[in-house]
Order: sequence, then C-alpha cells, then structure tokens
Amino acid sequence: MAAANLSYRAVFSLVLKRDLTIAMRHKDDIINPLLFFVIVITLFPLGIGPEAQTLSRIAPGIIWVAALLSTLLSLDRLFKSDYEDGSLEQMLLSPQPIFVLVLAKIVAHWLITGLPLILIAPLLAILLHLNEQSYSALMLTLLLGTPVLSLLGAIGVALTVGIKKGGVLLSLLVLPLYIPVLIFATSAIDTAALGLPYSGQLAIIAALFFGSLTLAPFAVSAALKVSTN
Amino acid sequence: MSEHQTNTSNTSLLSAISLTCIREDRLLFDQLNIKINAGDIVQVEGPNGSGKTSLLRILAGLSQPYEGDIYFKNKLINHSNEEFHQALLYLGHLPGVKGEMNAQENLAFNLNLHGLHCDDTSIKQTLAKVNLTGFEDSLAAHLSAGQHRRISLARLYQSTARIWILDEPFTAIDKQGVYDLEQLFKAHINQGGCIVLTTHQDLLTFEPSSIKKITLDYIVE
Amino acid sequence: MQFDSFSAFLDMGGYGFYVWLSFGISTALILALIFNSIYAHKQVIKNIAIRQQRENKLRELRSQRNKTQTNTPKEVI
Amino acid sequence: MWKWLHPYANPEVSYHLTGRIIPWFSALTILFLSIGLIWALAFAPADYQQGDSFRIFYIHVPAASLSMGIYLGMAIAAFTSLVWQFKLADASAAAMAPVGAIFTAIALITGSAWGKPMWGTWWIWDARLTSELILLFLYLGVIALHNAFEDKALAGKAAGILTLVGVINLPIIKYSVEWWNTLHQGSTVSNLGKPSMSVEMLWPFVFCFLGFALLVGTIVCIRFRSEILIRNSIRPWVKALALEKSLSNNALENK
Repeated sequence: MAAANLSYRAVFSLVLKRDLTIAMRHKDDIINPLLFFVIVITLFPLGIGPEAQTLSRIAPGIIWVAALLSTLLSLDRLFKSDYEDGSLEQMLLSPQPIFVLVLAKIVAHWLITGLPLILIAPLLAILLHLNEQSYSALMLTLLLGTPVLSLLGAIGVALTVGIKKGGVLLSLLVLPLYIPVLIFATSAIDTAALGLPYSGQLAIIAALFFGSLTLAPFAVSAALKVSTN
Repeated sequence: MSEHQTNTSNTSLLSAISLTCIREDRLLFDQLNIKINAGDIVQVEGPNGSGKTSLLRILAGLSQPYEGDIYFKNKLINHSNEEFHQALLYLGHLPGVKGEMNAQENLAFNLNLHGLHCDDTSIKQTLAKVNLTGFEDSLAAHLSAGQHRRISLARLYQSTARIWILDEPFTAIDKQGVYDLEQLFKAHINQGGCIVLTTHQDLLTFEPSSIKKITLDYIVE
Repeated sequence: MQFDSFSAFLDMGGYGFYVWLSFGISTALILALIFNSIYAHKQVIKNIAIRQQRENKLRELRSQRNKTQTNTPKEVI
Repeated sequence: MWKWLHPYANPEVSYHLTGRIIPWFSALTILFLSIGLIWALAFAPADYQQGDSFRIFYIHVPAASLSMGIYLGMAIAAFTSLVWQFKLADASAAAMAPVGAIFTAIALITGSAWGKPMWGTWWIWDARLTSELILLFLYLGVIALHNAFEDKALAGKAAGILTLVGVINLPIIKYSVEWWNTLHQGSTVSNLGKPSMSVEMLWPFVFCFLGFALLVGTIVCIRFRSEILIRNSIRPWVKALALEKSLSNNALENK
C-alpha cells in the first residue's frame, strides 16, 4: 500500500461525497435556510399588503434579496465545523491541491443550499404573483446566480472562520460583493416581464459566474491559510 | 546525538533557522535553530503557554513564524509543498473527526485524502489496534473525546509519512495504548522516520539519552 | 472677491446652510482623524514602553532567582 | 528589480524617513489647502446654474476621487505584501484604510448636502452616491476585519485578501450601479457636478485637490509610523525608542 497521487477528479469527488454525506445526516442544515427563505418571502405580503399588482412589481427583488440572505445564513456551515473539529487543518496539510478541495466544498454547499432554493422558488413566485413571462428568467438567473453567491460567500467565510462572533462581520464583508448579481438578476426578471429579451443581463451573470469560479477558489485557499494560522 | 548523523548529516529531514514567534505581543521563542534528522525523536518541553503548540504548528507549516524559515530536505517548505505534505503527518489538539460519520468512514476519508487506499478489512484491523473494535459503525458523535482521539491516532498505523509531528498524542490513552504507541514510534524511527512531539508524561520505553529535547522557557508570566 | 459683504459670504447666495454644513462636517471629520492618528501613535509608544518595563522587571526577578540559567533558549541540535 | 527599494524596506529607516517627511507634508498641506479653500469659497465664480452651492464641489470631488484612489493604493499595497511578503506594504495598507473611510464619508455627506438644494432631497439613488456608499461598506469591512484579529500580521493578510477581492469587484459594482441607475431613473434627474469648468474654477480646484492629497499623505504617514511600531514591537530599536519617548513624556508631566 503506497501513497499515490490522486487525480484532481478523485480528490474533488472524495470531498464532495464526504460533505454531502455529512449534510444528509444533518438535515437541519438543508432545511433551515430553506425555511428562512420561505418565511422571509411570506412576510413581505403581510408587510406591504396583498395587492397582486404591487407584489408582482416587487417580486423579483424580494425573491432575490431573500435568496441572498438565506445563502448568507447557510454560509457558516461551509468551513465552521471543519475548522472547529480540526478537519480543516488536516485538509490543508494533505498533499492535495487546496483549490480543488475548496471547490468541492463550495459545490457541495451549492448543492445543499442553492439547489433547493431554485426548486422551491417557482412556488414562492406564485405566492408573490410574479408575472407569468418572468418564470424562466427567474429560474435561469437563480441557476446562474446562486453559485456566484456560494463562491463569493466562501471567501467571506474563509476570512472570518477563525473569528469568534464572525457572523455579523461576514455579512458586512459579503453583502456588498453580492450587489452586481442582485442588480442584473432582478433586472433580467423585470425585463422578461415586459416581454423583452434579457439575454444581455444573463450573459453578464454568466460572466460573473465564470469569473468567480476561476478566482474565488484561490482567494478562499489563501484566506483559509490565514485563518488556520 | 552524533550516532544519528552518520549518513544524513547534510540533508536533515526537517530544519528550522532562526525561528522567532510572537503570540499576543509575547515573545515565545527567539532565534531558535532546529535540525531534525532521520531516526530522531524530538520532545518539545516547556511550561503551559511557552509555545510548544505554536512551535509544532510552525514546523508543520500551518502557522507562519514572525521570522525564520522551515526547510524540508534543505528546501523551503513553501516551495516543495506537495512533497512536504506527502512526507508529513501532523496531529494537533483537535482530532479532525466528523460527528456525522462513523469511525470507519472518518479513518477512510483521512487516509484517502493522503492518497492511501485501504479496504474495509485493513481499516477494521487498524481500528482494532487503537481499541475501537465494535465501534466501527457507530457515528463519531456518539463516541467519547478519547475515542475521537484514537480514531485520529489510528492513522499512524497506516502512515507512509516520514515526519510525524504529534501534539500531546498520549492524552486520553490508557497505559497499554501508550506502550503500543511507543513501540510504533520505535518502529517508525528505525525505518528512517522522525518524530517531533510534546507530551506531559515521559516516554517510558525510550532511553532518555536517545530523546532530543527542545526546551522553551523564554519568559513565562 | 465674489461677495460684497461678510454676511453675503455667509449666506452663499441662499445656499449658506448646505455649503457651511459640508465644510463644517468635513473639517470636523478630518480634525478627528488627525487627532486620533496622533493620539494612537502616542498610545502605541506608551504601551510598548509599559510592556518593556514589565518585561525588564520579570527578567530581573528571573535572573535573581537562578543566576546560573541564561535567558535565551538557543537550542541547536 | 527591487534592489533599489531595499534600504526603504527596513522598518527603522522608513520610520525615521516618514518622521522627517511629515513636517514638510503638513506645511505644504496647510499652504495648499488654505489657498485652495479660500479661493474656492470667496474668489471662485459661482456656477451659472447651481449658484454658490457649487462651492461644495471643491470638497466633494477631491474627497470622492481620493476615496477611490486610496482604495487603489491599498490594493496595490496588499498585492505587494501578499506576493512579495513585503511587510511594510502591509503596514501602509493598514494605515490607509481609516483615512479612505473618512474621505468616503466626507464624499457621501457633502454629496448629500449638495443634492438637497439641487434635487430637493437629502438622498437620491444617484450612481455616484450609491457607489460611494458601497465603497464605504467595503472600507468598513476591511477595517472591521483588521480589528477582528488580535495578531496584526494576520489581520493584515486577511484584510489584504479582502481588499484585493474588493478591488476586482469595485469596477463591476460601479458599472452595475451606473447601469442600474440609468435603467431606473432615465434622464429625469441630472447627475451632480460636471459643468464645463472655466479656468477661474479650475485653479482653486487644483489647489484643493493637491491640498487634500497632501493631507491624506500626512495622515497616512502618521498612521504608518504607528503600524510600523506595532509590527516591530520586539525590535531593540522600537523598545529603546518607546522607553526614551515615554521617559521624556513623564518628565514633561512631572514638571
């Protein structure tokens, strides 16, 4: 039995499988952010009033802001428990490239929190009387946009994971970075409601996605090295 | 110490040059030079808060020293990262065991991550060596802190790493376990490995003269 | 000179409140920043000096306790 | 390539060098700012549309562009420190953050006070004000991260990573905010500033801008010196300097 170098794919699937196993045995982590998402959205009609017209006007913004907040809420689990029980430092000391480990963990986070959000979003859009033409835009922006939230959020968690009471700090660090996604996603949905093409906005979100996909893992690796110091 | 330096005097496995460490505005050690060769067992001593854990973390490359460099086979560790990590096994205070996975899964993941592939039976045998027979399938959340500790120690029995850095490996281990570990340490250094460790109790089966000591006692308040 | 009198200068063509508000707050913020920077600098020096004096005392105590032992653990193996 | 930098990379040399620069910088600051501000307030002509409220321009625009400039400077320092392990760059980035935050706040407040007579309301989601607000959040994040770490070297590294992430995002945020602004407001509200500047307006502006830039330089130097001392507090020269200074202070207090 000799130590063999694993391929990137093997490392990736190893860590992804581990994180998904842990999440499936600890379902609160999946359900709680989702419940938060639903509850925040139901609060808006109660606060603003039930007029269908008003609600459908602000529905894209509400859904996206709620998605930002529930992602933010779930970010903590990305590295916190691994940091606290020492598995994070073991991962950093493993001979595998850190950015692959990090990318696997971020993908796992998105599968656990981003994907359920996308699946439940159409139901919530019905509650908010979202314009019928906007559904595809909503789904597409969420599909491209929520991975960006996980990727950028991972940078924030990696920076604050070693700090006690880093939760508030995390939102201060991460939320400003989410602004472009919010602007282009809601604008795409609004444009779709008018029956106009929204491929421009979608292209920009896709660019944000690929940009953060290539850069975020390196920033996260660097930040984790600082945090475990 | 000269008997160890016969054929490896030029390339020590792990060496540190003028290490300085500051924690919370306190100087823990200053201009420390360390040379660890194959076959060495090094015990870091000092009162609580003297920087033993900090030194081990710096040697493992987890923490950055305020000043100084660490060399693995005469190469800076940052420059030969992957090779260094292949050759390193560091066990800190935290066991790195996930409560949501059982003992077997925990050990298998840790070994896989280091590129070691084991089948179920060899994993079970390894767990038996640290007295965890019968607990293979229990979730780690249901096990005690001492058992977590032993899951992480089990990696030592499968390790191919030459450098072991162990922070208090004997806590939560009974007498027989300590004896077994010491035999394992002996086998490891006889095969050309090296060990750096901190421990509150003395190593019983080693000749006191064969253990190198680093004493940290700069200023303790 | 753009203004006929001092009161005209203060009035700023009706915009006096906004102009002086801007200049006032800006001055206050900048002055606060300058004083904070100078104060922090003095504080840093003071803290280092206090710690240094404490360390010197500890070292004296230590060397009195056991005069044979040296303070620097220069361990070379 | 960096050899010429080497003497300045010594903390002690930089400490004393900045100590010698500060009096010159502050003298020049006072000179430029007093000329610039008196010129701007009393002698520059009023704008034909905005009247005397235009005089806010002489603080608002320098503050706004310096707030962006300082962030850029911080990012360059953070990059140097992360890539070349250049510890002094770290100290300078730490020194710049609070100064940048204050200038961002000044740009926001003066922009708001300028907007009130122009738009009839204190706040409007104008593209420039909105980006300034987000820039303020980025600055506050960097400062908060700095304060969250006990160890200043670690704090510097963490804040440096955040600064670099921020500087990549800043153009994207700025662009998206501008785009969002034109989408939602059309041309109903005109942006602040940008009249065709006459020469009588240009010169006081140049003086104000240089004055504020020198002011930033002075304050950054003062803070930079503190950061050097914090990071080198175990060095003999820092210890000697601290003991000497505190002794002379005590002597003054005892008199």
